[in-house]
Amino acid sequence: MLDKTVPSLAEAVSGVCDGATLMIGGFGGSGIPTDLIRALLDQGATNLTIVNNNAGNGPLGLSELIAAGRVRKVICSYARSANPKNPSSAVFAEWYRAGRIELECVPQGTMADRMHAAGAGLGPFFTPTSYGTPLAEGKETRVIDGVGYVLEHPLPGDFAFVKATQADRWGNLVYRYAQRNFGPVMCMAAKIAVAQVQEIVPLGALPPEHVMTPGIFVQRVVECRNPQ
Amino acid sequence: MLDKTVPSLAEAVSGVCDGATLMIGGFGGSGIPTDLIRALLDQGATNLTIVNNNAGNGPLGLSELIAAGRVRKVICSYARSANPKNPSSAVFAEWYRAGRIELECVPQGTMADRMHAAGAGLGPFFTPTSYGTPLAEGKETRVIDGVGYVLEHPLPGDFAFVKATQADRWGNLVYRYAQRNFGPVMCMAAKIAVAQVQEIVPLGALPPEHVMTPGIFVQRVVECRNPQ
Amino acid sequence: MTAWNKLTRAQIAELVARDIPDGAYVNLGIGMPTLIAQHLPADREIILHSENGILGMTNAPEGGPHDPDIINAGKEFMGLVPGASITEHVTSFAMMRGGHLDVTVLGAFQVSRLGDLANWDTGEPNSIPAVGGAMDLAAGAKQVFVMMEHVDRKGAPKIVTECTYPLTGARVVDRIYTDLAIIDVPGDGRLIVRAMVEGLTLPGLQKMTAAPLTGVDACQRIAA
Amino acid sequence: MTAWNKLTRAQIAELVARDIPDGAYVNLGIGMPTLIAQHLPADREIILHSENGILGMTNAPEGGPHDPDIINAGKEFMGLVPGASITEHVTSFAMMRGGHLDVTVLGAFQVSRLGDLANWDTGEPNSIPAVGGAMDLAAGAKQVFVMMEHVDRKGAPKIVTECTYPLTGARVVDRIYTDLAIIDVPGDGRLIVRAMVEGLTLPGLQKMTAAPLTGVDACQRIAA
Repeated sequence: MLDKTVPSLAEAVSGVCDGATLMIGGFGGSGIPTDLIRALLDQGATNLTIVNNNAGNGPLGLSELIAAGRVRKVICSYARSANPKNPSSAVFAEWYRAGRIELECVPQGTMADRMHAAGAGLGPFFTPTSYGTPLAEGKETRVIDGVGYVLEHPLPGDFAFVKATQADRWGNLVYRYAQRNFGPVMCMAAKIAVAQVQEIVPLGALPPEHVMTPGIFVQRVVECRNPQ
Repeated sequence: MLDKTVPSLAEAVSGVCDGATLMIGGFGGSGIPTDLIRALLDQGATNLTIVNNNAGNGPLGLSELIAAGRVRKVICSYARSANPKNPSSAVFAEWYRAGRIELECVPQGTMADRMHAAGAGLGPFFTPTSYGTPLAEGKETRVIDGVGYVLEHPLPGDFAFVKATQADRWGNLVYRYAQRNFGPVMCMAAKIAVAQVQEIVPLGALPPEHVMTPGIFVQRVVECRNPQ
Repeated sequence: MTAWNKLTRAQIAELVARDIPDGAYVNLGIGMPTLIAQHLPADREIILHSENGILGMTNAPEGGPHDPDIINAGKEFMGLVPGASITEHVTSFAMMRGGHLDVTVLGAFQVSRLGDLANWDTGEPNSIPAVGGAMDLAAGAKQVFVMMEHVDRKGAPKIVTECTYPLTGARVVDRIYTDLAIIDVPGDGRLIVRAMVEGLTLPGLQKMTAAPLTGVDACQRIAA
Repeated sequence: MTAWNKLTRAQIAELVARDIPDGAYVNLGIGMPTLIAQHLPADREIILHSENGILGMTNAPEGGPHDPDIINAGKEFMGLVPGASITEHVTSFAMMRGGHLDVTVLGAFQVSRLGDLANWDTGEPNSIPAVGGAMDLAAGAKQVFVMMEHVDRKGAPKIVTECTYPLTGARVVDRIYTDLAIIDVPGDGRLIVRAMVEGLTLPGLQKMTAAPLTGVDACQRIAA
């Protein structure tokens, strides 16, 4: 019997090693697996490379991980706050300016496609995004039919933490609205994808055509009925 | 008002020029837009390059287009019959052996990702598929971390014909089960994607989370309640 | 005292909105361009895209209720229109990079006469690089409109011969909407003034622009 | 008269099925490997994938009804199990190429001692090249099993020092199941005989194999 459900958040985040690359889903406040991140605080892994669209939205979760000195490097598209009413990445900014954390700034679509390449077993790919800009510096480029392209490399992860609404014991996931964002591609790109979900439903309860992340891309599922 | 519905198959296939690259969805008997292909027979476009997984399943549709001398080249992964009980590609085989039609044999996943690259605005990409085989001959290759890769180029289309179950007037599509196959990626990759659907439903009737091809990738929709 | 008035942000937004055709797929950048959503003509179906996978957004109902899973790129609460669809990030950025969006409207620090866009990084020593989806939009939308003040807070021109800030994309801007003018950027080095606020002259506009402008007889006058 | 019998296709299928662990994601190639589906142990959950986007297939009910939109790669009617999911082609091939499938079982014309696989084209002048998803599976599955007759219809060995047919993939095969033996292909040039049909000797098997075999003490005997 194939059962990917685990009974606790602690078990869900077990095995994340020091130095691991951890992908964390979410965009804005939607789809952030805050409970998994906080469980990782307790778990103790350090020297982490974090892949996330931002560098800590709000005070909980990733910001705490950074404040605890557990993050060596952040790979993200937007390490500033986009919403002045809800300033984020404050902890990151402090650490970054103090030279205590590395940043790799990647255009958001390039980040998504680099993970897609990793998850799909592809090698590097050429993208027009960032050609002629400082983010292309030092990278291989090529002009094809008059269009400039930058060669970008696959971005694989050791772990991915994502948040979804429902899962079954095979790891099939369904997300609510824009909660989906990076979830599917991060599950593909990581060796061990862990999903915290609102509800674990019986096998067969999710209509096959409506599954958004097929279970083959998910290794662990934990129910978290009252997420933070 | 944005209304992509067209009242007739003839209108749905209008504008396909001689020499056009036409992507045709379908895998096995599922998802083949036979009515659109037959409308194209009447429309008259010739010298076509067809992108399809096969080279004519059964006697209707693509086989007729080939038999009518309207296809210059087929880009496909499998130009033979996989099912001895239902031999297909018979017409193609005859024309191919007579030297009257060109064939570009592409691994199925490479075909899908070449269309994805075209639809996503990406350039060429490296894939391990076909490395060290005759299908990699003449192509740029690269070895990265001990793995061999072949450089494959985007495959865009002038038109795509796909079959779905439901659409709204914005072109949002829902497919039944494995009817989905190449539909979403072909709609992305083609300048003008045309969907024949069982039923056109009112705007708002398709749940946003269950739309499988967002309307932005679809230019025309035609209802075909009794498909061939 | 000047003979002309600057346009308000709402007035610029209205000018941009007027130029977006019925049925267009549009991405509005974070900041000033977000205002455009409130000025779209009611008789047109214009479909708003957000990089986080929403196609078919609308403003959230005043006062709520707000759905935490329906937000835009600026992390503001939004609503869905009938006909909306949701995708994940790979597909959402395929829409942006693959030429499927008809228009994107972006803010800018600088635009060059060739259409180079700088809008993501001031290049200041203390700034934290943050690009988001701007480079993907610049690279891939069919038309890139810029919406910005004509000069910066210190009065320095933002339309320049060559950008001094780090680029978002080279030769990508098609049209600029400022609080003083609407300027086409054909990409051949010309900056064609299509409209100006009432009372402003071409030489007057040129003084506030660090690249040569081209006038046209049919230049439209905008009441501020 | 020989002292041994060849395994039937059903018997080979049973041997392969026995080696597929509980919870494995598996793609069964067109032709002989399809038989394996009928021999999977009932007490294991083994999830069958088909390249056209189905994950969680089962055989269709005998006599129907058949759903035209639930078919496998061989275009045969299938059913869905509880827990099944459907995707489009890009994601389906990401499963195959990205190392997400635990096992794929493919037919073969030839396998070399280094694990090169030839199964898509006989290279005959009249043959029409048709590769389907075989190269993607060969490149990407965690383990590639081959299921085939030990010799071809003319009695020529199919396990060879170097493939003469066009390759599907280089150094991809992990294990070979034939009607005579089970052979591991570690990729270092050895072909390790893990099992043989009763009555057959290693020298006997070697005569039907065009690459040197390595015996092991623990070689298992299979009753045909």
